[in-house]
Amino acid sequence: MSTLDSVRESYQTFDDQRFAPLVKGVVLFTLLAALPFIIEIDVAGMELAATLSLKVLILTVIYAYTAQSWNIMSGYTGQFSFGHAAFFGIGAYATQKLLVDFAINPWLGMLVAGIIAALYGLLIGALSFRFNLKGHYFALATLAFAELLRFVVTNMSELRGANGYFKPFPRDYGAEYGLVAFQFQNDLPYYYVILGFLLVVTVISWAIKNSWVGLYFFAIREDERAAASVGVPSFRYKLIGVAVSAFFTALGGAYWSMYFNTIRPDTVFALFKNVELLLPAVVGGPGTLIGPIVGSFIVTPVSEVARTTFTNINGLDRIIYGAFLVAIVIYSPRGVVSWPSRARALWNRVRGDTEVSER
Amino acid sequence: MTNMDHQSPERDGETLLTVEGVGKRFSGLQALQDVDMTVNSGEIIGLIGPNGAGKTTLFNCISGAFPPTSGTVTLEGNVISGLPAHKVARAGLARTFQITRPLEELTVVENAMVGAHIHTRRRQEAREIALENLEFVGLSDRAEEEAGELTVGAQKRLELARAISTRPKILLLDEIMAGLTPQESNQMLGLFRQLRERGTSLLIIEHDMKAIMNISDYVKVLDQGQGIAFGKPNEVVEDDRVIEAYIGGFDVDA
Amino acid sequence: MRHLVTSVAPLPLQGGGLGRFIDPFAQFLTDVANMEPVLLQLLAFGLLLGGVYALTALGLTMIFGVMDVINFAHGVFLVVGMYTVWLVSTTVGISPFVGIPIAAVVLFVLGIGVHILTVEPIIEAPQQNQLIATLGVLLIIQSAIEIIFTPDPQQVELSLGSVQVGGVFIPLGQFYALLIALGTMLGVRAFLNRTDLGRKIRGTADNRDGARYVGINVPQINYLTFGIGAALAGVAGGSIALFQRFDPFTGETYLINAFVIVILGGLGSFPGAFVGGLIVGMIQVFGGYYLPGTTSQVLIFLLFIGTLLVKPEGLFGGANA
Amino acid sequence: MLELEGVRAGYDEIEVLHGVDMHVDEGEIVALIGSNGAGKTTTMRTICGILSPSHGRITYRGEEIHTEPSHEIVERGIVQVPENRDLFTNMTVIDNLLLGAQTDEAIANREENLAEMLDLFPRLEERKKQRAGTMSGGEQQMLTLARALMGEPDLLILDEPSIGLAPHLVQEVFDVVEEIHEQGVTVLMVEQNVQQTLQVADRGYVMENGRISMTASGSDLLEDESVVEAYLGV
Repeated sequence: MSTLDSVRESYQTFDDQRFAPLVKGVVLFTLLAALPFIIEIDVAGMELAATLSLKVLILTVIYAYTAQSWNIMSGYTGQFSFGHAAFFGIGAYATQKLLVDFAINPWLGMLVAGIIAALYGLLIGALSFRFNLKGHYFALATLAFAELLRFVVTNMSELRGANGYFKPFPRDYGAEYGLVAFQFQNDLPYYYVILGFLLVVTVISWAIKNSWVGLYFFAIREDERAAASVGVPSFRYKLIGVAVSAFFTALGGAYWSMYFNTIRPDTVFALFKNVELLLPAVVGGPGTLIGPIVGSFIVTPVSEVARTTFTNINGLDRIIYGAFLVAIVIYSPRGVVSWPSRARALWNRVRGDTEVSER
Repeated sequence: MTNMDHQSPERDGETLLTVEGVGKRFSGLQALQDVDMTVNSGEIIGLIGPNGAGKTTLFNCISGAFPPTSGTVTLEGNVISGLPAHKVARAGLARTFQITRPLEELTVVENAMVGAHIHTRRRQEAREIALENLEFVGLSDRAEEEAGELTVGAQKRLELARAISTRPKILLLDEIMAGLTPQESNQMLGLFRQLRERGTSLLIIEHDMKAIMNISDYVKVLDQGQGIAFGKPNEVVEDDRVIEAYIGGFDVDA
Repeated sequence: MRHLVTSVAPLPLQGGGLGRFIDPFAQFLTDVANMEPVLLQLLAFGLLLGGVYALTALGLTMIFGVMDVINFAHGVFLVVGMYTVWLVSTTVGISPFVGIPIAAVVLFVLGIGVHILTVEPIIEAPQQNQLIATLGVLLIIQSAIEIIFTPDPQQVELSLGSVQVGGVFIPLGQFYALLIALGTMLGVRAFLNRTDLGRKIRGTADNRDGARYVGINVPQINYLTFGIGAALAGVAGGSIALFQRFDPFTGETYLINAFVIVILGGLGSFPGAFVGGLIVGMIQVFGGYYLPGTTSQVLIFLLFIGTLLVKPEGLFGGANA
Repeated sequence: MLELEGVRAGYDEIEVLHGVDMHVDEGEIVALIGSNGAGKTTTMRTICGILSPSHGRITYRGEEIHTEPSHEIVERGIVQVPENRDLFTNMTVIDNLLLGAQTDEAIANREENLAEMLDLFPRLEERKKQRAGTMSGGEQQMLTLARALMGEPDLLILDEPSIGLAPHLVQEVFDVVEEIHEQGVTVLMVEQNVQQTLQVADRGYVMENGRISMTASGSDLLEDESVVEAYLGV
């Protein structure tokens, strides 16, 4: 037995323990919490922070968070939503509307926004599932519901039309910079807030996966008819999936509106926002807990670093990003999280182990 | 003609499932026409007929995959025709599928747990029910494998385990023995008998005639969407209409 | 009145409660009752725009019908068509009308290339993978155009002027674009109905297994269809360039509207694409006139959602060509 | 002419055929019978390249064909009437027939063959402009058969050509099959209608659980107790 095998075996023993997910979660989030400091460590005269700024880290965690939220609906129940920008935009707009026009604290506003998004999600779900939309048709319907909002908002003076909202100063709603105001004077606290969001949605995802709800979700994804034949009310559970997913996606939008200075229909409801929100989950591995997080750490920095590196040629970053998208769906249709097992299969095949199946 | 009375006095047990005048039309095609039958508690009924006779369509009408266009189905006196499949399952009727439908990326035990959650929301409890039923069908040693990786024979047993995890009063089995080796078929027959002893009624579509004739208390024969015979197995195989439906030929055709 | 047919600058809708939703429709009905001449003018604009819209959806519906792939790169294919026509007319000095067939050829080759590199390898994969792959293609081509030709809007130098017919004002650029669109649609229809290749494409769209049983080389039909679909986008883009300014990002709106038309008319249906194009064109023109800002687009999406829910097979569902 | 050796095939990871050996000689009518789920349709689909075998080989006139895509197999002269028909339901009868001709030879004789088919199946002549999907089951079955014949097959594979048909139409299908055979076409057919099939077949194979369990001449099989047994279990 090689060392590699014994390492794997002891990992397997650990993995079988009941506390294993907890330990893994703690390790992962501790690492994430330490990241802003890790990137500043000077290694042989080069520090990671030169390319990987705190801002990039924040964006990465934002998209990890939205992808984790998207995953609850699309990864778990298998209903591929291509319109999560609707929920994201609702989150951003409702929070800002309440904040700017009514001076309602963003933490409270965010919850209201989440509920509005969940209701919108229920509407989309109730209509689409009742009429049994599937595959492309469902994806296009969700996209239409998102695009619809973009044009509605653009044309509503109550929501300041195409101009959008400019984030007010804390004093405008009777607060001071800090956690209560949801505004900070530097980026580090922002990072920990979104990391906290990610922690919450990850814990909830984990709880869903480990309850009958998650099992019903997966059963629906695998085969709705088979699930129904043993008593799974798929319509109801698909609606639960949409509502929860929409709620958390909206909180992501709320965060976005508090981190950046402005929101406009063309940014938070953008056609491409729909893709950005879900992409980490598809790249990382839809339906898995770690996939959206790993996926975001692959996708977002590539896009952001390309953007900051090729500033002289406007557009080159998107060519790289586009090529990256094509490559990843062609070579890794099941997501990055399948790589370790694929690597193991390859390794075993190299060693001439015939037991391993092709998949 | 052995198209005898469904309510013949010699049948034991209470009537559990009643199919009355059930018909199903798919755009222009009359797949089922005016089918009557009953299943009593504790009975094993075989449903046979040549390809395209409408057996699976009848299963689908009973289990709520789609509503019949005419007629009613009642379970313990409650009308279940027209109810969605999950409500039929919750009323106490479970089924398996002709082409197995494992929840491929779930493990074997999780597949059975989906059925068990009909009774409990507690994961541990569902797991215990599931493991018990996997043990019953002989799959407990493969509980943690992905269902998609099982052989056909094992998938069929898994479907059985998943269905009985809902603790049904009646179980509809659609060609569950097709593709099994003779030993596997024999084991399956043993499971059917045990299920009956537990009080579960079985309605079985099967092409392995030897097996079906052997296990069934009564046999219902469908041909071209209509019931053409009902009776004890040995009576049914003597029936001219049944022989004709299977072997063909025009000379005896009506 | 030219602004009616180009996109209207987004102005926020003025407040005013429910009246703002009702008033425009009341105004419209009043105009209809009074038989205002403006209606005829709007109808003409709607027809001009709708015909071209139908053409933008044609290639998309073919690819969707034959391969069951949503091609997000379709919008940027239109843009490539626009730039091709612009390039040959401004730098080489060839007439834009000659530029349009050139655009078709360029797009045919590009389409086949894109298909072989990105779609064919994952044609059996989950649908979202094809969607993301074609989005990647969209980004690559769009950005390449941006780098080469700058993001500034371009315009084909062509002053065709306009004519008045019975009080109705018709810009000739758009009129020729409509003629090209109609001609192309009739041509494609004839191609699909009367040639062997066309019949094979229809057969493959109708029943893939059936196509394999009779011995049609399905992968070959796939890439040819993708090429032809892209070529049609080239013609559509080239025709739009005759009367409208464009930039590398113009394709987005056309893409979304093309989806609407495809679903509205029914997957793979030619008369459907035409009627769908007219409906979208009319809503945009009439909505642009009566409704403030880009509210007409809201109507289009509502119609889209309604169709998806109630009749996802579209107005001409199932009917092939 | 056609030979299957140890062919194993199935769907995804599920194997349906566990090693099928059979052959068809030039000029024969060969029947494949067996109960539902025995693997008859899978065998037919594998021969035509719709499925590819995981093990074993299929040769046609001495050349391996099991690695070829379906259109190349049709090119060689093997045409199938599939079980679920797979007609082009939104297209006209004429279009369906014309699409049946894909090889150069078949295209060259297309007009002639078309006239012949409309002559052979007068019902198709009546409905030639109608969409295939709007026709009755029997008419669709005729169309599927005619479409296959438009491909000028040397070996015609029929998968349940009489399924769901009224008795007089079943007779018509069998008449056509015999007529085609007399014109020199080799036929391999799967049928539920055992009696009728074995009466016209030179040889028959009985299939059980993904394997060939016996083979004999049609008339011998018809008298064999085990055939009755295979179907009725008595």
